Amino acid sequence: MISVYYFGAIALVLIGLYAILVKKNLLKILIGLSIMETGVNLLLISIGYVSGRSAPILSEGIGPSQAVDPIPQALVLTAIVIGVATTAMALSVAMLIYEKYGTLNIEEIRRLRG
Amino acid sequence: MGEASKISRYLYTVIVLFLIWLFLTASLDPQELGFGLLLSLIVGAFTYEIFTTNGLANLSPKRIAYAIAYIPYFLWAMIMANLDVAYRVLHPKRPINPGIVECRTVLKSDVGKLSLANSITLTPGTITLDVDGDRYFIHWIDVKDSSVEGASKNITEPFEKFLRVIFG
Amino acid sequence: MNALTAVGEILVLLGTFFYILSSLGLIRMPDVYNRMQTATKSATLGSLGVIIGVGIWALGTDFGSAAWLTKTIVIAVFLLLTNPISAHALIRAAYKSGIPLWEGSVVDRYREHLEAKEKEAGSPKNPDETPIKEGGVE
Amino acid sequence: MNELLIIIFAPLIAGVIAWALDIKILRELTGIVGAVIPLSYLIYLYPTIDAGKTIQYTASFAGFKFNFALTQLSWIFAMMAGVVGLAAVLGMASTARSSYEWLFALMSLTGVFGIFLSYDLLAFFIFWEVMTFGSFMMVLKYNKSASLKYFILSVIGAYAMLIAIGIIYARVGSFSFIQVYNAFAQDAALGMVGGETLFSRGEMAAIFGLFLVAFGVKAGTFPLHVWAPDAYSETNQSYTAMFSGVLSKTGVYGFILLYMLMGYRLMAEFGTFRSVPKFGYIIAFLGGLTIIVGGLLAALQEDIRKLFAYSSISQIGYILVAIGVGSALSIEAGIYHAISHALFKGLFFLIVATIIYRTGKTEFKDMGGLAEKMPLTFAMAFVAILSLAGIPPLVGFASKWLIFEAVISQNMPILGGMVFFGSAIGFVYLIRFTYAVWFGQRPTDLNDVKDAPLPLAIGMGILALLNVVFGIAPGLVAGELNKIIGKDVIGGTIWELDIGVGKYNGLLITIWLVIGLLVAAIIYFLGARVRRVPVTDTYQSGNPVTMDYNLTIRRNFFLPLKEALSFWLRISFDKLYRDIAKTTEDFADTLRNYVYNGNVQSYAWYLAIILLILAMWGV
Amino acid sequence: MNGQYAALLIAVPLISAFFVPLLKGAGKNAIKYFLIAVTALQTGIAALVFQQVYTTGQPIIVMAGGWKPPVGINLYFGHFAALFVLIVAVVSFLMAIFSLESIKVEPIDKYAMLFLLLMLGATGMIATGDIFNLFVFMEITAISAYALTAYNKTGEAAEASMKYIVLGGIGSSFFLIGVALIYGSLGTLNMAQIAQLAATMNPTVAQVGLALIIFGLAVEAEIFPLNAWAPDAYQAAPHPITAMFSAFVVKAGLYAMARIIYLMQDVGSWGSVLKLLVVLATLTVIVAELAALRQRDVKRMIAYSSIAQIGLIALAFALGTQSGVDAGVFHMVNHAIVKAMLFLAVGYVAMTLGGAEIENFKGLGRRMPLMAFAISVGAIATVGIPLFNIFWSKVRIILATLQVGYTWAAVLVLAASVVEAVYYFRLLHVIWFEGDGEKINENLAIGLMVLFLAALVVVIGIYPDYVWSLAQKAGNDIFNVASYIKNVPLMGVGA
Amino acid sequence: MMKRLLAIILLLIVGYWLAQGLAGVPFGQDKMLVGQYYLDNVKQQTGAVNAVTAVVVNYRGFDTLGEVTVLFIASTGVGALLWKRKKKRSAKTEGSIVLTTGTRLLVPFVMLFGTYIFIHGHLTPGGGFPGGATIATAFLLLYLAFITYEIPHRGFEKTEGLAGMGYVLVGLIGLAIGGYFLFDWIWQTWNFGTENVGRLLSGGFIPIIYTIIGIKVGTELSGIIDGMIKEEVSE
Amino acid sequence: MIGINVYLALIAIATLLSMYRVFRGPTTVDRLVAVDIMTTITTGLMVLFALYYGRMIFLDVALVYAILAFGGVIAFARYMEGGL
Ligand code: NA
Ligand code: NA
Repeated sequence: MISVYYFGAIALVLIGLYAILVKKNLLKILIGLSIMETGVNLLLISIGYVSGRSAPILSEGIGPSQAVDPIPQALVLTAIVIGVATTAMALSVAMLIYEKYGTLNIEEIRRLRG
Repeated sequence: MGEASKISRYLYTVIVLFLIWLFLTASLDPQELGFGLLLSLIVGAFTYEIFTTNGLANLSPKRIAYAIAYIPYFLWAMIMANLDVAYRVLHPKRPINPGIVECRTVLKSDVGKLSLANSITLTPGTITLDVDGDRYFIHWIDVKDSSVEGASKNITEPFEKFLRVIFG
Repeated sequence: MNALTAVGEILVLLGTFFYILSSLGLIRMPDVYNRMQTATKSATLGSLGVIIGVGIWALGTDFGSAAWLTKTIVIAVFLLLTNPISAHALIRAAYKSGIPLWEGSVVDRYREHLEAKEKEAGSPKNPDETPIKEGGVE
Repeated sequence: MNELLIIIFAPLIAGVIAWALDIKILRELTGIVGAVIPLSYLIYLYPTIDAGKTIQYTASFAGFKFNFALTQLSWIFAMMAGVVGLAAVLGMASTARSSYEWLFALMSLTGVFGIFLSYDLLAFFIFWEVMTFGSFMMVLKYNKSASLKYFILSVIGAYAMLIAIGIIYARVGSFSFIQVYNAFAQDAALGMVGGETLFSRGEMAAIFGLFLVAFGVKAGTFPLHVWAPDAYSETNQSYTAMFSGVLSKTGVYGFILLYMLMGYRLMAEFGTFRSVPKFGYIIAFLGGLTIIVGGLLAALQEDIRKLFAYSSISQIGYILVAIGVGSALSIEAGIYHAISHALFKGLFFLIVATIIYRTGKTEFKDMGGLAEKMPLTFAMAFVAILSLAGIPPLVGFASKWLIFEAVISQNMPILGGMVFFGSAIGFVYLIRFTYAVWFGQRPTDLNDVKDAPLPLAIGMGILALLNVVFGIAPGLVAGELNKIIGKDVIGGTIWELDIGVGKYNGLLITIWLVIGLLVAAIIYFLGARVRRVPVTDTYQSGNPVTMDYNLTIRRNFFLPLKEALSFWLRISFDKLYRDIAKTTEDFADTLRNYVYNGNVQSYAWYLAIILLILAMWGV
Repeated sequence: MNGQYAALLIAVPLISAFFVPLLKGAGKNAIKYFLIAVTALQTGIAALVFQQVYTTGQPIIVMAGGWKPPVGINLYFGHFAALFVLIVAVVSFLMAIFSLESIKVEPIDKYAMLFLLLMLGATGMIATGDIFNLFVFMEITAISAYALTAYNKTGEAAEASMKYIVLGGIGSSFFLIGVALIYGSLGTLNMAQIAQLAATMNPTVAQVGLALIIFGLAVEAEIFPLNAWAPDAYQAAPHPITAMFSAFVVKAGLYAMARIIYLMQDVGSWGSVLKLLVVLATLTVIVAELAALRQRDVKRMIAYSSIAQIGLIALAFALGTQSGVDAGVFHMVNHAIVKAMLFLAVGYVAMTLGGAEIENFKGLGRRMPLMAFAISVGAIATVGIPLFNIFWSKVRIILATLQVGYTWAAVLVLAASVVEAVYYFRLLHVIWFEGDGEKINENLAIGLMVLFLAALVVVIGIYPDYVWSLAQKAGNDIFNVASYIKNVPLMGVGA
Repeated sequence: MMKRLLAIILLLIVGYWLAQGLAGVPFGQDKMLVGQYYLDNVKQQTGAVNAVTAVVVNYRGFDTLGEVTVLFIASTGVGALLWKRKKKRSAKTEGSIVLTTGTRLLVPFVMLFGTYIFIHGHLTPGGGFPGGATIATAFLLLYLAFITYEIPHRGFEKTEGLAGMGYVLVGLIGLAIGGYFLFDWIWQTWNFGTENVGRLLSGGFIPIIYTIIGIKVGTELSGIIDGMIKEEVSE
Repeated sequence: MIGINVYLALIAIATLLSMYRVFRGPTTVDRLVAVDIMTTITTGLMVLFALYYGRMIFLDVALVYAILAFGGVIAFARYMEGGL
């Protein structure tokens, strides 16, 4: 049986994708994207978890055999920052779009096609 | 109230920051202390101008004593407030009588006004909606007196006797 | 079990109670102003209880150290300072974004104040003319 | 540098130099040199080839092994290309207008040489492309829609060939003709005994079909001929001499290769009917249809360029019939006709080039009475007309006669009928050309027309001479052709062709003809003093010939024929292709607007659908 | 010779990008010349790396921080990376020069930084030997590409960038899920070690992980239908950037895809992934060619053409044979040259004549003969005429496709090529035989650049042997996973 | 509605597929290979107590350099896209005295805490990114409270650039001293702080890099905030 | 006494309860208030987790979280009243 963390992570990914697939407002789509990223990060973290072990900071009595995998945590740190960067870019592009098109409805933002 | 000298303001800022550092690290390791001092000096240099006008004058014994005395007083008020909240939340009829009232304060300093506002927010049935000069606009969950004087008497005055001393 | 853990746990227990109270208030109150009335206070007090409680509780454990207490105090003070500020900012936002008071509200002095101010100024004040104040706040 | 490479690349290099120089006269000279060099080398290498040797050359290049060989067969085709190419280049010296034309005309000549000298499929394909590209650029300069049509069909043909080659390569592991031949031969043998063959029946059909398309396009086989009339007419007519005379022969050459490399295998797979391989019938009957369609349409043209363009198509039909029949005799006959067609059609197009160069006119209605003004050109035309019409003792007769004999000897009356019909319709359009251009009343604006310029005249001269020489001494050609097969399929002497069931002696006929002409001349000169009447001053039934009458032969002369054929003329493959193209474009538009609809959400759905496919695929 | 200096290929663009803010006071032109200088330096280093790798025949393994793989992240400059990093640098250098003339929109300093980081990202994607690091470099590439796509700050540019962001975001999220699965199964992120252990993986995990990674990369690699962002981005981006997109950004994604596919060839479902990819690649070619057919905007038309060529490369890589990979790499090189030239010329024409609509190209042969010449050479090369470079690689791809037995794919791809021939034909006709106009003075530097690229096209077309031998070595680098594993000095963690 | 339904069905299938994949990677199981190596060797090889930090800065330093770059790109990109010849704050309502005063009191503390976070990166969770984000929050508060506040742009941009260069330079010094880019020469060559593991002055170049990152991230995020918060002023 | 697990569970429940308002609204400020409360409670939860795991270092995480949450809430609040 799949763990609740995995389940939550996949659920977040799917919820995010759902927002991207059905929401008409660009900001909601971007929020969907962020939710998806969050889900992925949660998944990464969950993958590195080892039952009964603690954070991989080898102080306060935690030794190498009592810590969880440090790699996914390191990866998630990177992934989070990348997510922030993407979101920042996306928001400024959205601002630009709003400035030029006066709308954030994706049905109307389609001057480029064909 | 005049502005204190830059050095005084800077030193005051550094002292406060270093104290916070001590609380954060709770360590007497010289490496920590040294870096704490260094960082306090650096951060203080960037921020003392917005942090304080009074500088070291804030550290007068009287003010500190009143500040310490204010803590239990305030906590008590806060606990009362929360029991009041508990009553209203848990009562099936939700007995409320809300509105926005105006109060006046005698406090002059900005920090004093902030403390008053926060105190009001955290105590029985009131939240500071806006402050304009000495006029406080307060959302009151159970309006007992909608006049300025009545409201002030109910809401601001209990705190002012402490705050006036602490912040002037 | 020692006194410190006992005191700490009691505080945590009380804090937890207020946390739940806070979220209930959030659900039960009729409008945003009254939700804030109930939720902010109990969440803040709950935090004080839980956080300081943890600090004290930790002192009584084998891994505890003074740092637990000092750090929790820093966190608690931070919340004590910021929670009313954010409540204030939020209620202002609620009011200024045009959310009406609950229909049972009895008085609105702030509306009167704003209207008087507008009449006096003739036009809304240009925010650009208010420069950042130099110097501290005391 | 190897002599084969010199033959192949001399024209291209000359073309690039001419293009880069871009100085009048110098570029013409360079171009001519570029055409002379390969021809000289081919002549120089004749003794070697005559001795039954092949000259081989292998180059490792671009990670492939390229094989070249000068065999008896390729020497004949290359000679044809060299001669007609030189004549065309001479013509271009008069008619070409820019260095652009020099570059691409010579590039296509390189392509042609490359095709004939390649000894592997890939080299063949590459030079095929080079030739196509060069000729395409020549057409592009003159006419967009003509070049587009030519281009699309050529590209389709080339890609068809590439796929066929690729399939062969995938199995054989080599492009070399020898290895491909061996593989197919082995496969054929295996197939006979019911063994596991390298290529399946379906693959053989596909390969054959693909090559059929590839070579059919280039040869102008019905129904892939639609590009040819426009392309031949919409370019420099001197170049068309080469285009129609030589380039189209690469298709013919391709069919011959097809026979050589995989004839056995195809026969083994698909069997024979009355000793003719079944796949050959396809080629032969397509050729027959091509004769008829090309001939009829030629008769209906109002533009001399178009007339000869359709005529070319029709003539290629003869060759395909011959090759399709596939007997030793018929293949030799086919090649023979390829040569004679190159010679007379090359000559025709140079004549057309001269007419256009001097008059600026292309339609019958604007012409007439040019014989008087352009006697030399008229003399050339006389040779060409006789040759095409298949009148002895010109080369056209010899080859047509051979084809007819070859077809009849295989007991194929329908094909024979088609060939005969082609000859008949050939007379029809030639008569019109003869009268409408050279005789009758001359429009007044043509009164100052001059005869052919020197380079063109030389070019025409070379071709006319060969038309006569090979007509009088057909054995010269036949002897070379026999060497391909390796036995005397066509017997006889230099002057005489003997195929057992019939004989044709060119010299004898010439002698009779000359005697006849002498008699006629004597009668003419000894006869009553005839009043010299200008061709324009003609009476008919006692009435002066009016311009209206004069025009009848020049304008819509074959209108009744057109009306009779109106039902068939409405069936236009050209239009069919156009409709297909239009449909494709509309479909492309719809697809583009539907797929790239501009909505980011749709695009996100594409991603989601791919995810779904991945999930469902169980990947 | 120790190859650690190859880390400069990462360090130089980075430090230069960080330096730009300090240069801001010196003016726009100073920044542009700085950009040229940095790309030139990068080209020099790349040439050095190229020279070392191809003379010694040994890859350069850069071990960041001195940690041996799989403990540390390593860069792998094998034959492929050495070749392509050089191409990235050279194209960047040319486009830096082009930027001098073509970039007028402010803020130039930001443009320069993003430009350098785009180059850096592609370099890193090609060089890295670590699957998560690949993700990081992919994001560097993608995010700078997002920003550069919108750089012109028109509505269209913002729209295009947004599409790119949304699709790229979905792609990278799923890529990361794939990485998570593979990491969860193997406990390592090093590509060589993944390849080594691939056979031991849980087959379901391997299937899902591989599929997701390919999915994520396919968005960057412009595989249909994940490429819907691309035409818009190509059209809206500043001209030099479009050239870079086509010349190396997409190729980095494509390469990464190929690399990972071949690393995972021991995975059970490998064959079916390839099959699916063959289908998608073929569709990419067909749809893109059809979409280009009646395109009125020449830049967009060439964008579609570029996508189609990418599809062809993807097809080659998806064949799963050495000859396919070699042909794909060869085509990558050729396409990089041709498309750099085309976008350079078309971009220059568009900025000179005020737009890339086909009407603007009327009479170009007379107005801007150099650009017309370059566009013609590019068009002819793309169509695959002998004596031009693409002919060789295209033929090789077709032959390789037929060798594997995907006759249908070869037929469809060639049918699409007919369509390609038609629209390029129309373009050529418009350029040379329609319209008229005064001759315009063409910029010397840009003229020299297009001539240089055109010369490359023809020289490779006439003498493909050298480049083909490079392509073979580079292809072997991708295909021969055993030697890849052998070359990476894995320190045996967990063994 | 149909679309929503389709989306849900599609997502459920995809989700099921992902779950199937994840089933092969059981939750909570020890799947470490390289990870265990890090845990076993981190203290001795890098001097860091926080293995995550060691992974981030030392073992996978390349990722982190890339991460820094990504954020730099975002800040540059936002700056490029929202660039206007003249920009200005467009706030209409002033922050009340509660907010302004609160901000004045909080900013020094928040900044100090930010530095605390990145300087302790090798000992505690956190490091350059959260530290930088914390510092940026201080600037955010200033923007929120004071409607005319602006960060010193020139200085920030230069700091950002210098910090980035600093990071690369540290790496290049590693290349010069130890022969490898991003080589931790402080720990591995100088053996500085070996007796201090668990205390502040240890962890090789981690504190240096985290300081650089902290400053860089702080200035970058502030720059992004600035870029987004302001609007064009028509001249 | 009762045990830390119970507190953790109860606080988690409180967090979830406040989520109700986040989704329910009805106004944006309602959601914001709920988020504010939620973050406050979550801060407490994190502190309690630090105790649960016996790892003081998590307290730093809680403080960072509180700071970022405060900044975020103020930002949204100011945005709502047009103060950006
Ligand atoms: Na709060
Ligand atoms: Na809070």
